[in-house]
Amino acid sequence: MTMNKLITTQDLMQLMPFILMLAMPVILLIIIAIKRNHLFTWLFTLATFAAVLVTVITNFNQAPLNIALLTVDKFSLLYTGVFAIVGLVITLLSHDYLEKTSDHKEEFYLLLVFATLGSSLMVASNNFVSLFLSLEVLSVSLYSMIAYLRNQDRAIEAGLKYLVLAAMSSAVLLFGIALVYFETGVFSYTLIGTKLGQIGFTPYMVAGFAMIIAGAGFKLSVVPFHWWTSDVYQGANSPVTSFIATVSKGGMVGGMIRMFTLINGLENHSVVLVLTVIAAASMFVGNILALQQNNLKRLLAYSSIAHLGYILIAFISFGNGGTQAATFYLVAYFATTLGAFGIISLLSTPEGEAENISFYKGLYWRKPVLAAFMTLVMFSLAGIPLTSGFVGKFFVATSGVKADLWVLLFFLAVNSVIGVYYYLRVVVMMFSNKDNSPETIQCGKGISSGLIALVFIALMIVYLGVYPSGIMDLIQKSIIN
Amino acid sequence: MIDYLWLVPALPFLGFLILTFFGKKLSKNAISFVGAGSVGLAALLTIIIGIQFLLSPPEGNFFNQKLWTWMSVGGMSPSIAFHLDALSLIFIFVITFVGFLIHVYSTEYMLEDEGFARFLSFMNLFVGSMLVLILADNLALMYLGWEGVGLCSFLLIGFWYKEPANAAAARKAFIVTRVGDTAMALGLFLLIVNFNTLNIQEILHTAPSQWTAGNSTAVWIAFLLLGGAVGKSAQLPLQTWLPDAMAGPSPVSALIHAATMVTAGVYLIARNHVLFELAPSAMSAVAIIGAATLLMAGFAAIVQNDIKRVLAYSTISQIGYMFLALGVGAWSAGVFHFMIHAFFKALLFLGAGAVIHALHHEQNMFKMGGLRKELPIVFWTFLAGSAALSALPLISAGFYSKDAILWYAWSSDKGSLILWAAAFFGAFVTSIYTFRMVFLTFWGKMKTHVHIHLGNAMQVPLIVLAVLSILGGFIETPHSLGHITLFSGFLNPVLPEVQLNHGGEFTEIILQIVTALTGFLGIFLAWHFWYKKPAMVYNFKQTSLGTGLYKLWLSGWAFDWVYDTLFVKPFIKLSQINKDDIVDQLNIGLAGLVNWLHSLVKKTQNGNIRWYATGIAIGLVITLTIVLFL
Amino acid sequence: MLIVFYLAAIVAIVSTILAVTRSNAVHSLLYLIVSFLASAVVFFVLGAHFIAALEVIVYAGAIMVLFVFVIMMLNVGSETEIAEKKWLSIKTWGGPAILSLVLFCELAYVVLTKESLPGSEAIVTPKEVGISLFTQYVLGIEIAAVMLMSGIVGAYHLAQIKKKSKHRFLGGEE
Amino acid sequence: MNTIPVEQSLLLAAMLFVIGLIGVLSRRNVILMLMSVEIMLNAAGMAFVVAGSRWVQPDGQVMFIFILSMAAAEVSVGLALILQMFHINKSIDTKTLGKLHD
Repeated sequence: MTMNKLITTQDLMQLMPFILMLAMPVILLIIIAIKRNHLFTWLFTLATFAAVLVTVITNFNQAPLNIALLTVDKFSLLYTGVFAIVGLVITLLSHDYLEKTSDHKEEFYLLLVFATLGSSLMVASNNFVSLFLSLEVLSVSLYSMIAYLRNQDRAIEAGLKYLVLAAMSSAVLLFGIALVYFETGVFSYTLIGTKLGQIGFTPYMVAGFAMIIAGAGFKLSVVPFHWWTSDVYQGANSPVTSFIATVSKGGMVGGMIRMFTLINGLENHSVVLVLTVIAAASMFVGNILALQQNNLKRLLAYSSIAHLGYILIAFISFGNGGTQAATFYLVAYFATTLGAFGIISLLSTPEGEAENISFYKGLYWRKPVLAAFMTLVMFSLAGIPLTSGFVGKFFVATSGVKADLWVLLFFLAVNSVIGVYYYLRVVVMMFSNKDNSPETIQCGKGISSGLIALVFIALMIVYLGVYPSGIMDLIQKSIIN
Repeated sequence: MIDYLWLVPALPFLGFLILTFFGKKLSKNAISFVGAGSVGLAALLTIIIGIQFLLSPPEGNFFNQKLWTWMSVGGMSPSIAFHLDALSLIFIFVITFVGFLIHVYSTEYMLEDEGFARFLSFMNLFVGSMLVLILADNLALMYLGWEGVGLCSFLLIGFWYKEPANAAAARKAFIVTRVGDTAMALGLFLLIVNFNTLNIQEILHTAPSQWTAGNSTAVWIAFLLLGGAVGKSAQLPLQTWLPDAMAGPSPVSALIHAATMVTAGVYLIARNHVLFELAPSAMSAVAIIGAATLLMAGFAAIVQNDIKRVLAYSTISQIGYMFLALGVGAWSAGVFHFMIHAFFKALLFLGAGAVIHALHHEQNMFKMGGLRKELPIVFWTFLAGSAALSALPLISAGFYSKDAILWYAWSSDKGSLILWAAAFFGAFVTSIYTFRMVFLTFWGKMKTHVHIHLGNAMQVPLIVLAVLSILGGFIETPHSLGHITLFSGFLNPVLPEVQLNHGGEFTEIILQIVTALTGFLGIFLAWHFWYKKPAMVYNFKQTSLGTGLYKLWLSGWAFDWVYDTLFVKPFIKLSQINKDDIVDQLNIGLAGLVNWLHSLVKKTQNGNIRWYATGIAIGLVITLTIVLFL
Repeated sequence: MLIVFYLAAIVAIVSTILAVTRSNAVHSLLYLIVSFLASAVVFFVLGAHFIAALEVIVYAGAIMVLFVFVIMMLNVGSETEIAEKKWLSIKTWGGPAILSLVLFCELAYVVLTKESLPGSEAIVTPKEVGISLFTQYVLGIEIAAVMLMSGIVGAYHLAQIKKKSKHRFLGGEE
Repeated sequence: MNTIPVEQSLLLAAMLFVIGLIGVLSRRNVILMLMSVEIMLNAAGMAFVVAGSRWVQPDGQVMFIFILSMAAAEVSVGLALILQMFHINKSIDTKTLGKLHD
């Protein structure tokens, strides 16, 4: 264990994306303590994410940095960059939303940056200790974010549900790590991988992995650890929900990819079997739950369960381009989900969230542009060609084919059909009769910041669907060896 | 000029974008101009490219244009690339040219509709997607077009979405074809696995060296692709969506559900003919499906009251002919019939649309009649189309294309007497229902007043299509009539010639004469029963046999009912929650199963945090059990 | 030492069981503190002296006091206790207990697959822990600091109780 | 000094873990639910200390310290939430946490 080398200036430069996400909120915290100003805080947060993005880009071609707990390589920088972009979009969406709903708005941005930092660190973790710690940074920030509108009982309810269940899952995850540590005596993935090569998959190891999968499965909201998803999605405000659906899950997927790559955890058939069962169950349960759902946020929650199931297929077909496919699917799914929740938060009013599906009846006649965006989003979720969702599914299917996961692929096909049904239901609803649509509902006048974010998202969905090679090349480059 | 091939699909897409984003701001004239003009330009370009292709064929008789690599993963890199050969040239010619005429027609037909711009933008999107489907040089791009046309079909069937029935029909179409699409997607994946490439030409070149005829993988793939074709082309057993799809505006029925999209299945099989030749059982299946479908749909067409439903069943039946041709290895005959069918069926739908338009959305033929004098141009062009549909000898293009199919159903090495008999009998039925339609609509007493005078934009396309329906057949004639083989000769580099087994020129002539006579017999019967003595039909309908047959055929051989019994009824006994009507039972049945599961699983999301925690704990125990003991 | 361990273990298990079964919240809390103290003894016996001290100071001392504080503040007296008493019948805890038992059996199976290992007598001193913490795991400290800070920010924001709220969403019904 | 068999210490940790689980699954009072989660976390921490003593490493103890700080952060947010919940519902019964459901 001679990893306790001093951190050099060069190292600090490479850690800059993370340092920024740590330091900027601290500065902001002091400023807030002196004087609250929503607009300033908002701009400052935008600047933070922009700065993170810039440092990610400038650091991208550096040689990987391996220090005690973190590995800053292309893989983690790619994820960090994507999270920063998502953070930017969510910040854009949050301004209008918070302006109309909350009294204290400034802390939200602190928590948002902290949570993003947690997710980014999770992907950079090369070690169970930092994995756990960054996971908790994410979780603790999320508890407060979910319950941020603390005067609503549903926000509090969602926050408490998430807190209790997440803490319980953390305990399970910790116990799993403890079992692995008990058997190997190390925390570092690479060393565990080496040790695993010597001792094989002993009961300690597989039980440890199973508990880690259970703990991670909670964050990913895959069946049977999915229970919180819909309630929390519904109870939390839309910008937060979009964060849970994207960055929070993305961090865990990235972290798991790094962990399983370095440990070679997928060489054991029972671990693969567990993941297969989870993937299949997630696809079916998620889609079936979404089928007759009349609350759009819950519908998206259930569909996210199914989508994570698709990602797991790619995850299982690891060496066959699976990690790339999973990463691509994630990015594609981010774009789509952000779009959906962006529209919901733009349409929400202080009186309530635009979550009931009947609200969208005849939306085309009231808000043609938003309805068009929503149609695009639903098509992408349904996996219709020329959208990011299709290409993502294509990559997942290709990797599955190469890994001979025929049963899972068959389930994927069946579930795609089920999915089409309820996504189209939303589309049909939006284009339905002009006359029985609810009265016109106000949303931001002129060009609001949220609308800019939506245009960007729409362009991303189409870009990823038409020319995915650009992103895919980047993903190929940043694969972990 | 051929280097501008990419413009052919790009132009309609451009039109789509312009109409989508600026549709609200443009005047109606400008919308018409953009909507029809984009397709018109594409048609013009196609014709120029076609002429160039004919005069100086490119090397290897095909032209490949690669635009950019779409995506690349694990050694597989499908690109946005177009492959032009004789087969795709014929298809894109029909799509752009007939599509252009239908667009022109729509600019008048849909002018007063509030969704005029939306309509034309969807139509443009459809044409673009269809062209991508045809021109794609790899399976991924083809699948993209395949899904794209399905989507447009969905959007356009449900164009008048305010009627719940239309939205339901749209969804039915989408979901039923999706069943076929799933099969096709699996077939494509099998192809990818076996050849490790997506390029269609590469696959077609490698396949014969890799497999011998009857190889089980080849058979699997061929059957799965057939599944996709059957769904898209509304053949047995997935034909149920097409009659309902008539809920869309008539130009949609003409373009998508008659001329182009529904023949995508024919294209798929013709394009992959190498694979089908390696799978004789799949070939026979194609022929049998075709024969069965053409008969089934023919009888169903006889009793329909709605003019568009007659045409819908007739389309199913005619595509059955194309499948029959493909199934007996008469590739070019199938494609030939596709082209001629596109002309006359588009014509008939547009004619029917004109009638419906003039009678203010009246679709029931028994409420029409006597329109001969009121709508002379519609009448004469409709008559030309009907002649082609019922294959009147010598003077109609339909005769030459259908005759070829009948002849090959007999004489090909895969043909047989039974297949010929089915096709022959089908031709007889065809002429009955065609002229039943003509007599009911244009003869007799006038029952509904004509409201609207038709303009040029609607009449000129009818005339052009009528001319093509008459003269289009002379590029390919049988031995007895000059033996012109321009069409099959042109297709020869792509599609092999049919292998003849039995029958000589003499038999051919005999068969032709027999067929021609039965065609006239059919017309006579139609005249007799529905013009001269309608009481006979009415009386027959009152008998129990008549009522039974009427009901059976009216419901399209009760396929919805069969699906109901096979899939739905057992389920009802299980769940006892399904109390719905007869229509749509397939969808409701499958959806009901899933919905039942939904109501079951839904109970688990009861909002109780203790229950959730228990769920996680159970999950943990299951996970541990699997890793430790399995 | 072995006897101390067994004693502490028995005290820990019994007091934990009592902690999760008592209907009076304050009683539960006190049993839990006993359980943590017993755990501290176990840690001491295992040679983790530093952790034993932290367990007493932070867990039993600080965190549990927070609980006491909140219970006192909310003052949810006898009503809750009676409700809880009614609630805690065998029907309620029977299922969870069986489930937990199965889980325990599986964990025990895992633990017992290994042939018995000799425990080490070596004591890991606070100094070693400190060195490790501030060299190898120094980044971990930073991350933990972020975690605590976001916890504080969140707790500060959430614990504020505002009498009148301008915008209040309608209920959470669907 | 008799050495303590490590499996037995690990079994103790597992025992405490599942007792905590019983608490989470059966308590109705949110505060007690949170307490039971603390038991589970403590048990997981104990497992780390046991493993650390097996390998004679400080790492297990370091991990315990991190778990401790995590528990503190968690409890502070959790109790703040419970205060709000009490303020809104006038109850800390999980039964009142049932407004969000299908």
